[in-house]
Amino acid sequence: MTAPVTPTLLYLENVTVSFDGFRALNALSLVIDHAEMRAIIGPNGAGKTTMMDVITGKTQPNEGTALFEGTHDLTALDETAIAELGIGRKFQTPTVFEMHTVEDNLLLALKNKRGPLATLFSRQANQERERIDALLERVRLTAQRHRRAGELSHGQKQWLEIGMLLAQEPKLLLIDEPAAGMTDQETADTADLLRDIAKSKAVIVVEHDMTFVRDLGVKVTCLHEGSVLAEGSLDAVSANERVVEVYLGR
Amino acid sequence: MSIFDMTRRNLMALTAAALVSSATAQAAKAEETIKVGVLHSLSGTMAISETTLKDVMLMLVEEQNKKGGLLGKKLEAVVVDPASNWPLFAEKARELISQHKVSAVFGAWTSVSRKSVLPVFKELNNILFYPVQYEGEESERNVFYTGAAPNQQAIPAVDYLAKEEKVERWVLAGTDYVYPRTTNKILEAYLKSKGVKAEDIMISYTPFGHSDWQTIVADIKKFGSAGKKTAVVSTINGDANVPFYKELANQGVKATDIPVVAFSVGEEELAGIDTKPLVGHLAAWNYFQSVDTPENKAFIEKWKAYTKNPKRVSNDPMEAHVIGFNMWVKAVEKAGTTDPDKVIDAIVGIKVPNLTGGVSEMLPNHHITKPVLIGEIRADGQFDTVWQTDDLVAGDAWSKHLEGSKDLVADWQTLKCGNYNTVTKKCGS
Amino acid sequence: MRTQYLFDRQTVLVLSILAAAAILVPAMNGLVPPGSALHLSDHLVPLLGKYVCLALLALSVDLIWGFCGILSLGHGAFFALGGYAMGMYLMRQIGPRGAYADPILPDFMVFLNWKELPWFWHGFDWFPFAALMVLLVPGALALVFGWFAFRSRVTGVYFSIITQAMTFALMLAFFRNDMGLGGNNGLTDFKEVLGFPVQAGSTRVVLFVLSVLVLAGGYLLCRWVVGSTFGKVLVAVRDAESRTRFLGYRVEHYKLAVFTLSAMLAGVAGALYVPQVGIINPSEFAPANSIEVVIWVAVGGRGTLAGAILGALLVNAGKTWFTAALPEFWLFALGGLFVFVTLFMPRGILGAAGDLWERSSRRLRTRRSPQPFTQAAE
Amino acid sequence: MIVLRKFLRAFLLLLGMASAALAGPYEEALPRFTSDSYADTDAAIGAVAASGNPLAVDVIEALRDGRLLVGSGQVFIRRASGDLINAATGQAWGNPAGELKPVRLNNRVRRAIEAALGSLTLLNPDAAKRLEAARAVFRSRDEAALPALEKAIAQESHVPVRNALETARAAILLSKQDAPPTQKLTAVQTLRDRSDQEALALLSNLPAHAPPEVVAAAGKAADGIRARLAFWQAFQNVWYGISLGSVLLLAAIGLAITFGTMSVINMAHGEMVMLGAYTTFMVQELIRSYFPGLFGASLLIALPLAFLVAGSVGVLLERTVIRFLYGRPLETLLATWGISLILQQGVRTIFGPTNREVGTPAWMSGALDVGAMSLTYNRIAIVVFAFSVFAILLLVLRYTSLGLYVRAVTQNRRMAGSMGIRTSRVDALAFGLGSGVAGIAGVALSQIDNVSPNLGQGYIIDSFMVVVFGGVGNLWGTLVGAMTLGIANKLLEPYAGAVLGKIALLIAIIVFIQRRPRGLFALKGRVVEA
Repeated sequence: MTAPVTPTLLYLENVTVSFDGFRALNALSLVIDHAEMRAIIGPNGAGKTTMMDVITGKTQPNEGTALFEGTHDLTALDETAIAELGIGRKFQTPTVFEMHTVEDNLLLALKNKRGPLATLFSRQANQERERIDALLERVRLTAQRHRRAGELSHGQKQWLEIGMLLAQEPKLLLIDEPAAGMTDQETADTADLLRDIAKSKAVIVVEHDMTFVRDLGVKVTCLHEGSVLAEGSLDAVSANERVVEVYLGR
Repeated sequence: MSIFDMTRRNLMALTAAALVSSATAQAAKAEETIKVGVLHSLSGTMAISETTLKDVMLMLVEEQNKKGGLLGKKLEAVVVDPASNWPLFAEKARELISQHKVSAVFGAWTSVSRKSVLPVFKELNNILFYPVQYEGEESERNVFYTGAAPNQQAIPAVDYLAKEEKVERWVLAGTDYVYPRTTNKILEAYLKSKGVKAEDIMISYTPFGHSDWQTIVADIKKFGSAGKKTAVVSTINGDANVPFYKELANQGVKATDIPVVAFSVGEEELAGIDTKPLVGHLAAWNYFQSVDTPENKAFIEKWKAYTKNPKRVSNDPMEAHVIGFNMWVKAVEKAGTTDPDKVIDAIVGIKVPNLTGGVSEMLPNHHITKPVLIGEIRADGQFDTVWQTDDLVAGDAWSKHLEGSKDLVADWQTLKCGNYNTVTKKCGS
Repeated sequence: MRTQYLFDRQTVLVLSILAAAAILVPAMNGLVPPGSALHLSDHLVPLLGKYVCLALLALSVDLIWGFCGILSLGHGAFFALGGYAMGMYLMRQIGPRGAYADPILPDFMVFLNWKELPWFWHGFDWFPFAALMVLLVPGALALVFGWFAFRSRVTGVYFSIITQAMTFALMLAFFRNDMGLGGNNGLTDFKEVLGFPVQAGSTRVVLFVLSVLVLAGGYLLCRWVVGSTFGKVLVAVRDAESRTRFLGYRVEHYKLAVFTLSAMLAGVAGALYVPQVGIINPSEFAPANSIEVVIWVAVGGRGTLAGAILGALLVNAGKTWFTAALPEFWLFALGGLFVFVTLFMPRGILGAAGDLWERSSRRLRTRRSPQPFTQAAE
Repeated sequence: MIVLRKFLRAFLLLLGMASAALAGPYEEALPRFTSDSYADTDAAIGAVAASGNPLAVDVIEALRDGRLLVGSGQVFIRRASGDLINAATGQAWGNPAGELKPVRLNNRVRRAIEAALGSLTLLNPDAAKRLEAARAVFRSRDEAALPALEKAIAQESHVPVRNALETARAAILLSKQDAPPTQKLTAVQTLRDRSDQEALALLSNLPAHAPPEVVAAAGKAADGIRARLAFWQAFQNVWYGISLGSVLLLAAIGLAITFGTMSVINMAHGEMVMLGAYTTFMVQELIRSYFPGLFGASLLIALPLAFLVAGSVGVLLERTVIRFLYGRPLETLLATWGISLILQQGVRTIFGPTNREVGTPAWMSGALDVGAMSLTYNRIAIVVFAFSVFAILLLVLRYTSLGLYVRAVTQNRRMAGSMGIRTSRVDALAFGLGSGVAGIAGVALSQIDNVSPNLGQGYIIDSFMVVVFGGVGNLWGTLVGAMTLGIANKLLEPYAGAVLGKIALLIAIIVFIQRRPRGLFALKGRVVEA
């Protein structure tokens, strides 16, 4: 990890998104540091996914600032450009290339030249193979290497997608509900994996599973109606009156 | 992975074998009858017009066989379906000639289908009888044009309007394809040579199947209200006619004000229109079903009996096939063989009676002589002949009114040339 | 690793069959005496040649639809443009042998009183230029059209509908005589190609063999493309377009590249088609034609390449048979085929056969990258 | 044979003329009808009209209607009741000897009839007939009619008829050589007030003998009329655009429902329109054979039937094919294309490939003049009809439970399903509704287009363009889309021609979709993206 160019990796200020008058994000501000892991919680419709959409370029905010590494204006870039800057995203429902083998899924995600000509004439180098071996090992899919991704179990798909995210070598990972649909053991393993990743990269995790969030043991931001309701340690946030009212329930 | 590829190979082999064996089976019995090819679309957009011509051919062949056939052999009609697909016309023509070994082919309707099969007939040296009025500008050794050339339809119609209806302003409205384009070019040149000024001619082209005629009919009305008698010369094709006539009727354009003379609207086309508002609009053809001659009466009777449909109408291209078929039969009898070369030489000068009371003759330019009839639409969907030429008119292969072709003549008898240049005295230059 | 894909069993089989066709057809036509049961009559050679060209067209559609999920309902336009480019070359070769003996102008221009050759006809008398145009004209149209469409993420049915509009607009344009391309009659009455008479039997055989070779080449090219990482990206786009984007791939560039390549293949197919059928006219642009191509691919098996070839050959052979034997039933058969295939055989003949095969021997499950297709991507 | 016949005919004619020599001009003129020559018939009409004989109008009207018969040198009128009367005497004629043939007409004869009836019926008690007569005189510009015209003007109290009579007089005066210049100037004035295309034609084509001051006045008046007509021309084009837009709206609106609700690309939509048109044909056939009196109402009767026929075919399709293909829009497209081929060929097999005749009820023919615009009744009917269908559909979608369900399913299928809406049933009904609307569109289109198996094909691409342009899932989008495309098309047509205009429009739509991939009135939000 090279020395940070700017004090913060991701900087959102006053971001507002509205659809036909409905405000999905309402003057949202959020700052993420290098190699920081942040958990985002909040009720349905709080704007968690929309926030990710803004960060990854899927949705253009109506107003507000979104800077990456202090210099890149995320609102002016599209998904591809943002991905190339080093922001990776895992979707709520695992989205992998079901027709491809596990290996090919990782191969496609590897940090390589992304142009059509480059891929048309590319040849697989040994170091790529080693990279893939290592990744498979890390997400525990070595045995599934030649299976089609579509044949994997739900949990395995989640892990494959995380593996793909790692293959991209991003600076920031956005992870939407990684524990959904997982067994307890898998959930715990996932938390371990994320903590491991967060040693070198910034990670934003959106999650409903409070046990999982507690497992992560990181700073928590609670969103409500498109803006930040509370921020701090999980205990501090859980103690917040408003959070209890709108989200955790009494 | 390989199993379906095996299947595929087997299928290929089977298909090839099937094609080959059917070809040889047909070749084996080729010599027992004289075969006549019928090349008309039975499906697709042109089936509307062409199916009838197939039926006529079948009737003519049956009738000839009742008379004892030809050269002591029975005739056999070979029908194929080129499905209104122009490349398929060439493919099926090739099939008729090289696989079925037909002695002559009767077929094609649109110009493009004729153009598509021409090279095949030249290459395989066979005979095509083409029964539809067309744009002219063609004379091929292997083709006999039994429909009208522009001077056998368009020009007499314009003459009639100028004389009888005192028309001074002209709208030339057509579908944008080669027949209207050429016909209108010829008419424009002809009208100008008769002293019609350029501002008294309006030319309008529309796409195939044009259905919204509001603007154009309004334009015609406007053009027609300039104080001079105006007429529309319509080369509008097929399906576009119904909405055109409906719009005319709705905008109150009556035949007494602005008559429309059409070259592509016959009895078959009128069958789909409510003709009451159209009474008085005109068509120019070489034959009408309503023509009152004994020959025509006999033909219509046979036709209705053959199709077992008392409502079945007859039209101009049908008559062209009747003439063409009879000419071919006579030529084969004269030559004593069906060999195309001999028949091509023998047929020029052959005369057969047409259905309108005259005798048509095959000319050295491979066109025929025909009378020109102008008919007004009646309320019952038939035509009332209001004028007809005194004598038969000889078809011109090349128009005298077009710059590029005025020096060309076709003569397959003495000059042996379809495009002889009378200025340079050379064939084809 | 890639060579392993390139010459897998399917490829070897396809190539062997094509090679056999390239040898057997001329032999059965030229060497076997006409009386023999094995003789292939003259009129079947251009017919088979036509099927082969249509198979190449189907292949080009399969490349984008089967592997990238782009359903073009206007691919006939690229085919026709390639055909027109070749047709213009063939027209110029007629020279003074036309009816009006004009050394420069084609007949249709003479009788419509054109005085000089329109600018876009220049150069087509030179074969290399015409050959280049066969690739460039469809390619350029695909590039421009695709650039607009893919950049603004027009996908799925919207894309299909505007490709229909594209080919429809082109059809209307080419029907116009003022375009200077022969209007409804199109281009026809060709005399010779590269100095060989178009109508001669030997030329036809050579054209047939050439078409087969080009089809084989096209097949190999497609195999290579879909076997490369590029091909994997295409499949990724087909199955999860936005995921691919979040991985940092410029999806529009990939789509544009494969769309243009496919358009060029279609153009080549059209160029080979025209001298064999002897005519090119605007009805080749008819929207219905382009839709029909898609069903050939669906019948054979989408996303298998070999299936596209198989489907094109089967449906067209069926069409030839039906239009001769039962003309009234052809449209019922074709329409029924559309419904049947989409409902009961969504993966086509090869897909269904592949399933059977897989079920009977699970052991054959080795890695296979370009997978047959199971479900529509949207 | 023919020569003999001609000779005989001439002889009979001579005979007839000889026998009539003693009688008046009417009796003298009658035999000329028997000569089977248009020139003679023309002359006979003039003579009969001028004769003043009370039977003259009867004869000429009978001639017009094909009821004037000739046989063995004599002329008869067949009354509507079928009785024959001798035209010369006016006496009933029971049993004609030999074959009777109607006198043949051509346009020249029809014009003569019109002119003759014009001057003869200027005083008819029926105002409509008088109006028609005045128009006929206007067209014929027959100087001989001038005295009758003056007399009629003096008596006329009905304003429109009087105006028509005055214009007719002005037209005659302008072309009459010996009319005094003051009268001609008044005539110019009258025509300037009339201010339409025909007046312009008269004013800009003065005969060579016109005095200079009249030429100058006419020139000025003509310029004024031209300016007025140019002004109205713009409205006229917009009207054409609206009426074309209505046709597009009718064709597309059913598609908007099926496409919008189920994202089903129904390529067989055009065939639903065709089924509606054939239903109209069948209804008219039945009415013609069994209830000819109901013909005027045939279209109204056809409407519900067309809705039912096309709608039930739609439901059938949905249940048997389309429901298995939800979520696979491209496959639906192919399957429905196949269905469209089958439906086309099916209709071709049953009804034949040729066009079928669908008549236009009397109330739908003719035109309404507004300013210098001419609005034909059938187009007015289609515009009104299209907007009514649109309004009804809007109400159905807004206020019925089916509409509520359809909207719910359009916006979020999954959620609607989880709320207990039986989405499959909604799909079937919505598909039936869309198809049924296409069917009633077919009733309207049968009035302006071919009723043939290819009818639907002509509209399918245009309808998709409308729906895609307008934006999916929004009826207002379809309305705006249809009207925009219709009007743009008609405004372009005078400049670019029909073909180029259409091509330009198609390109414009392609570019537009690329700017706004979801159309004009797109639904926004996350649901759409999913």
